Amino acid sequence: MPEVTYREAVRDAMSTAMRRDDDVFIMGEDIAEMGGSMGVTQGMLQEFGPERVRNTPISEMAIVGAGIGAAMAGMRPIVEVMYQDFTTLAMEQIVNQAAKHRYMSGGQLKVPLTIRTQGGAGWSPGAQHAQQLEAWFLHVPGLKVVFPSTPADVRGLLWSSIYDDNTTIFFEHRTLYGIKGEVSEEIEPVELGKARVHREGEDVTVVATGRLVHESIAAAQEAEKDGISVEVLDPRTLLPLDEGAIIASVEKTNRCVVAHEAIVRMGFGAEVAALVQERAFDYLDAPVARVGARFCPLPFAPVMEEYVIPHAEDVLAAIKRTVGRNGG
Amino acid sequence: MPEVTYREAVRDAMSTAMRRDDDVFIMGEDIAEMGGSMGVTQGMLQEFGPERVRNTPISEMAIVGAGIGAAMAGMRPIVEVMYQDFTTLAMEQIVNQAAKHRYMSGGQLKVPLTIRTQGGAGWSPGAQHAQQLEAWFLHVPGLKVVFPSTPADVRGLLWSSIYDDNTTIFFEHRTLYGIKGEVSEEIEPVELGKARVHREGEDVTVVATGRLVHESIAAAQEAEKDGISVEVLDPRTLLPLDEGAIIASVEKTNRCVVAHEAIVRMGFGAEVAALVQERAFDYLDAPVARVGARFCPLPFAPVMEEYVIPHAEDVLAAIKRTVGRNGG
Amino acid sequence: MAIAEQKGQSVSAETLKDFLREMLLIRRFEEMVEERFRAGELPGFLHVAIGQEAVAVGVCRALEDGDVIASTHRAHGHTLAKGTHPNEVMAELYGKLEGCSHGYGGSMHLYDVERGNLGANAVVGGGLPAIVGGALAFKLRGEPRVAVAFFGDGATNIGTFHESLNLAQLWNVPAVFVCENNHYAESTPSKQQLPIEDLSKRAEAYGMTAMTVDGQDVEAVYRTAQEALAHARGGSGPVFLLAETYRLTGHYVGDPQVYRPKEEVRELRQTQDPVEKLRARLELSDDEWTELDREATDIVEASVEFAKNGTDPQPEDALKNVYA
Amino acid sequence: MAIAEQKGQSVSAETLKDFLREMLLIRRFEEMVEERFRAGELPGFLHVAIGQEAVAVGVCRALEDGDVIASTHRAHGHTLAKGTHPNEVMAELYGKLEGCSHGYGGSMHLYDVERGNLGANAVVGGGLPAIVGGALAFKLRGEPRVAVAFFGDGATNIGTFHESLNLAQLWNVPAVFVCENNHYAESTPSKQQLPIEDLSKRAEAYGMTAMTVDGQDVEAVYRTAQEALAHARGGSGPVFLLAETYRLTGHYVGDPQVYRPKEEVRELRQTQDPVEKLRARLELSDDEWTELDREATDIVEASVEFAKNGTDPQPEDALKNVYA
Ligand SMILES: Cc1ncc(C[n+]2csc(CCOP(=O)(O)OP(=O)(O)O)c2C)c(N)n1
Ligand SMILES: Cc1ncc(C[n+]2csc(CCOP(=O)(O)OP(=O)(O)O)c2C)c(N)n1
Ligand SMILES: [Mg+2]
Ligand SMILES: [Mg+2]
Repeated sequence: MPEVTYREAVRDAMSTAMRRDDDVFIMGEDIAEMGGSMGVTQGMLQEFGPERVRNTPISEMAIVGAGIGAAMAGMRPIVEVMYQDFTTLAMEQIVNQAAKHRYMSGGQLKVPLTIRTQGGAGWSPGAQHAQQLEAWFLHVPGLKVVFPSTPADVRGLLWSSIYDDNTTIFFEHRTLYGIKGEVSEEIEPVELGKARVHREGEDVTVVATGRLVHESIAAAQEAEKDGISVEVLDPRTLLPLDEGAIIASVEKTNRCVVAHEAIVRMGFGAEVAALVQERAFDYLDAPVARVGARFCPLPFAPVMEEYVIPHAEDVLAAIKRTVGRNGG
Repeated sequence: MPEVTYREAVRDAMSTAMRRDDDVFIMGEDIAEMGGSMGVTQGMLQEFGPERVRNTPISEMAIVGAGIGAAMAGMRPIVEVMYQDFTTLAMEQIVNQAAKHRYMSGGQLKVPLTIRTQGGAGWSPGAQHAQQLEAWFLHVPGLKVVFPSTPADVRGLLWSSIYDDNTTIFFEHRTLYGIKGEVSEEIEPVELGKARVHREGEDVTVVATGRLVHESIAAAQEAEKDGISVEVLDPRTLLPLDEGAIIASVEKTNRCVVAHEAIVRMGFGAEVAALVQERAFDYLDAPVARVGARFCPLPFAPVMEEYVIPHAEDVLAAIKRTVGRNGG
Repeated sequence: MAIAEQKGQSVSAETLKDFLREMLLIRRFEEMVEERFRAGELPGFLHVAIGQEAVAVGVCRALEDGDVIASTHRAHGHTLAKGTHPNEVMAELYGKLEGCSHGYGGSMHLYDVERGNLGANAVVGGGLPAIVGGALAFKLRGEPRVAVAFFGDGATNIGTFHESLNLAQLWNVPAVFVCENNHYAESTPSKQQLPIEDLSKRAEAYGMTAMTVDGQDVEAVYRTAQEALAHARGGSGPVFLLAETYRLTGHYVGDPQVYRPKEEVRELRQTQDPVEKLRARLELSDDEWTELDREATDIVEASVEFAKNGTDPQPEDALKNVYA
Repeated sequence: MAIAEQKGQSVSAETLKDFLREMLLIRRFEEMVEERFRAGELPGFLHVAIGQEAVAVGVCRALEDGDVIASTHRAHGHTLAKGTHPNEVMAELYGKLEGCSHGYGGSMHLYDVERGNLGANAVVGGGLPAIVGGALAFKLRGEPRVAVAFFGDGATNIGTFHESLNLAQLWNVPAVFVCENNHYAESTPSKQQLPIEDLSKRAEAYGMTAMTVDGQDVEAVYRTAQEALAHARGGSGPVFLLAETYRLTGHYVGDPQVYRPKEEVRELRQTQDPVEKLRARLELSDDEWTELDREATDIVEASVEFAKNGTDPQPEDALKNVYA
C-alpha cells in the first residue's frame, strides 16, 4: 500500500473526484497558481484549469454562498476557507442558508457543498490564525461536520463529504498536513458518522479529535508503561456522531477522557461528557475528564502558546486522574 | 415597588445610563423613529436625539465594529442586533475583534461594548428569525454573555453590562418583553456572574435560562403536587458562569436538570452537564438531564414549531425521569 | 435619475392586459393576506408588496424557462409572478402541507424549485451569493440560463451585496440583480441609510452594467428586464437593474408606520399605484375592470378556501427534511 | 489613472531627508526581519512591506497628535512610521514582554495605543469598522481627530470594506481609508480578484471623496495625505486615499513567488523602489547615503540586540489580559 501525506490525501480525494465528475470543482483564495496557502491544491490548476480551480477574491461570504448556489443548481462544489478563523465571516451563509435550505423548502432542495478549512496552533500564528471552532457547527442541524486525523481517513472522508447530499464542514489540522500514512491504491470511502478505534484498551476510553488523536496515542503508550490500558477512539465525524461506538467503549472501560485542541469551555468535549453521563451513567467509575485549550485567546509568544494548547502530557495526566479515582 | 415590563426595564437601564453619562449611546436598525422592531427603544430618539440614538443601515458587521471602535476610543456604546440570527453576520467582529483586542494588545486596550440582541420562538417566524445561539459565545474567551429572564434582572444586568469594561453579548428573549415584574425605584446593578435561585427545593436542581426559567418554575409547581421539591436556578450570566452556585445546589439535591430553548446538541446544557458531573460526580444520584429544542431548524407551521421547542411539560418529564431514577 | 429609454418593440395591449391580470391578482392576494392576518388566521410575520407589483410581473414575465430567481422577506408577489399557484402560496401562509414549502418555510421562505424559485430569504442580502453560484453553474455547464436576485434598497448596504456583485462581475456570470428601491428599509428612509441618491452608482464600484427603470410602469420594467436578461444570457456579464418603486403599505402587516406621515402614503397611493396606472393606460371600461377584478378576487378567495381545507403537518414531521 | 496633482507648498529638502531616514529605517528593519526569520529566530508568520515604505511614512508624517491608525498583517512599516521604537517592534517579533504588544500579539498584531496605533489586524478588512467607530467617537465628542485605516487592494473585495466606507460616508465621520494597491492579494494578481482597474471607483458607490497618488513618491503621498486629513478633520467627510504601490518581495517571508515571473520583481526593484527614487531625487552624495544607511542599520541591529536580551513571558502569563 502506498504511503502518502495528509496533504496529498486531501488533494487525491479532490482530484480523483474531479477526474470522474464534471460537477465537482473547487473555489478558494490562492488555490490556483500558489496551490493554496497550505499547498494542498498544488498542481490542480495545471491539471484542471482555471474554470474548475477557481482563484477567488477575499470574499468569504460570497465564495461560500456561491458554493451554496452552485450546489443547489446540481453541482458538487468544494470551497476552501483558508483559515478556520475566517469562517466567522461566512457564518450567516453556512448557518442560515446552507444548513436550512433543504428544511425551509420542505425537502425540495439539497445543498451538496463541501467547505474545507484548516486551523490549529503550535506555530505562533497569534490569536486570529489558529482557532479551533468546530464545536459551533455541531449546534446547527442540517450540517455535517468532519474532522479527520490520518491520511487514510482524510481521503476517505473527504470523498464521502463531496458525494454527500448535504453541506459538510470539513476540518483539516494545520500541523497534520505533513504526517504520512498508508492508503489503499483505490480510494476507499469512509462512511460519515462512523468512529475509528485506533487502539484497544480496557481501563479508560480516550475520545480524541484532530491533532489530539496523535497526542492521545502517545499518552496511551506512556500510560501502558504504568500498566494502564487505554482505548483511543476518534469519532472522525462530529456530526452525525457515532454515539454507539463511544458508549460501547465506555461501558467496557467504565472511564472516559475527551481530548481536543479547542477550548474546553463549550467545546466538543462538553457534548461528549454530557452524552456519556446521560447514556452510561451506571457504568462510569469516574467523571468524564476534559482536555483542551485553556480559556484565553491564542497568545503569540511560543512559551505562552505551548502552555495554552494541550499536549500528550495533559492527556496522560487526565488518564491517570481518571483511572486513579475510586469508583463513583 | 413599581411594576414594569421586561421591555420597559431594558429601556430604563439604557435611558438612565444615557442621562447620567454622555459616553453611552445606542446604535441599531430601526431603533429611532420606530423605536426598535420590538419597541424597546420607543421614545429614546425624542429624549436623546439622533446623535445618540443612531438609526443604522443594514450593516451588522459595520455597526458592531463601529461599536468596537467607539468603545476603544473610550465610549460605552450599546449596539442592537435586531435578531440573534443576524449575529451570524457579525461573528468575525465579535469573536476576532471585540473579544481579542485587549489580549492581543497585551492589556493596552479595553472594549466596553454592549451588544443587545433578541430571539426566541413560539410565534412562527420560521427558521431564520428565532434561533437561540448563546452557546457559541461561551466558547470565546474575552466575551461576557448575559441572558436575563425577569424585569429586575434584565435592568440590573444591562446596567452592569454597560459599565463592564469588556464586551458583553446581552440576550433578550422575544416572548418575555411583555412580562411584568417589580423593580426598585433606583436601578440596582446585578453583578455579572452571579446566579439567582428562583425557588428553593430539595429533590432536584433545575438550571434554566431565558424563557425556560418560567417554564421550569411552572413545572416545579406541578411537580410539587406529586411531592417533588424542585430548586430552580437561573445563572443569568452564562459567561462568567456561577459554577459555585450550581454545584452547591446539586450537592444539596443530588440531581440536576438543565433547560433552555436552544437546541440540546452542543447547547449550554452540555457545558452544565459536563461541569456538574466533573465537580459533583459523587453527589449525583442520576445523570444530568438536558431539556431543549429538538434537532432541526425552526419550522414555520405552528404545530411543528410547538413540537420542536421545549415547554413546561418537557421540564416536568425530565424532573420526574431524574427523580424517579435509582441512585447511581 | 436617468431612466433607460425603452428598447425593443412595444408590448401589445393584449399582453399588457395580461400583465394587469397578474398584477391585480397579486394586489388582491396581498389585500387578502392583510385581511386574514387581522382576522388572526395567519401565523408568523408577513410583508406584502402592495405598490411593487409591476416589478415582480415585469421582471418575471421577461424570464425564460430555466431561469431562476431568489426572493426576499417580501416574497408573495415574486412567487406568484414566477408561476406558483395562489393556492400553494396561500396554503404555505396557513402552514399546510399543500403549501409551496409544505409548511416548513412560511411567508419569508416561499420556494418552488420546479418553477425556478430557489427560495425567499428572511436575511437581507442572504440570497445574493447563491444567485452568483447558480449563475456560475449555468456558465460552467454552458446552459443559456440566467439567475435573478430580487432585493431592496436597504440590502445594498450589506456586505453580502458587495461581495456578490463584485464576484459576479469578476467572473462574468449570467446574473441579473434587481434592486427594488422603495425608499425605505423598514422604518428607515433613504437619507438615513444611504449615502447616495442614485443607487445605480453602486454598480460603478464593480464596473457592472446598470439599468434604471420606473418600477411603477410594468411595460418599462418588462422591456428593461428583457434587455438585462439578454445581456446576461448573451455572455456580456451581469446587470444591476434598478427599479424605482414605492411601498404603499407598512413594512409588515400591522405596521402603524409612525415613521412616515399619513399624507405621504395617501399621495403615493394616488400618484404611484402601478395597477391604477396600467388600468388608466389601457383605458378599460368599468365593465372590463370589474370583470378582471372579479376574476382575481375569485382566485384569491378560492386560495383561502384551499388553504383552510389543507392538511396540517403532524408534529413529528418537524424532524423530516433536516438532511437529504 | 488620474494622479491628484499636488497641493500645498512643496516639502523642504530637510524634511524629505528626514522622510528618507524613516523609509530607510523601515527598509533595513524589514530586511533584518527576513534575515532573522531565515536564521530561524523569529516564530510565527511574517509579512514585510518592502516597496511600500513611502505610503507608511508619507501618511503617518501627515498625521497630527491624537490621530489614530489601524493596520494590517503587513504592519511593521506603519507601526514604525507611527512612532513606535524599533526596539519595541523587534521585541514583539521575538515574543518578549518588552514588545509593543508585550508578546501577546506578534507581527500581525502590533499595537501601541499610547502613540495612537489601535492595532494591526490579521483578518483582511477586520480593522475597518473600528476606524469608523473611532472616528464617530471623535465626532460625537467634538475632538479634531482623524482615524486612519490602512488596507490593501485585496481588502476592497470584502464586505467589511463596503459596510465600513458606506457607514463612514453616511455619518460623515473624520476617517481616511488608505488603500495600498500593490496589485496582489497574496498570490492573486489584480485581474484575478478585481473587476475594475481604477480602484478609486470603489468610492463612487458611497459618494465618497477619492484621491489617488503615486505611492512610490513620498512627497506626493505626504501632500495628498495632508489634504485628505484636512478634508476629514474639517468636517467635509471621509476620504478614500488610493496609493498605487508595489510589493518588491513575496507576500510572506519565505514566499517562493511561483505565481509571478522573476523578471517582474527584478524590474520593479529597478524602477519602483521608493527609497532609491527619493535618494536620487535628493541627489545625495555617496557619503551622505552611507551615513544615513549606517544610522539606520545601527538602529536596526540594536533593536535585535534589545529584543534578544528581552524577557520571555512566563507560561502562566497567557491567562492574563483576557478580561479588563
Ligand atoms: C441581515 C438582516 N438585518 C436586518 C433584518 C431585519 N429586516 C427585515 S426587512 C428589513 C428592511 C429591508 O429593507 P429593503 O432591503 O429595502 O427591503 P424592503 O423591506 O424595503 O422590501 C430589515 C432591516 C434582516 N431581515 N436581515
Ligand atoms: C478575511 C481574510 N481572508 C483571507 C486572509 C488570508 N490573507 C492574508 S493577507 C491576504 C491578502 C491580502 O491582500 P491585500 O489586502 O491586497 O493586502 P497585501 O497583502 O497586498 O498587503 C490574504 C488573502 C485573511 N487574513 N483574512
Ligand atoms: Mg426598501
Ligand atoms: Mg495587495
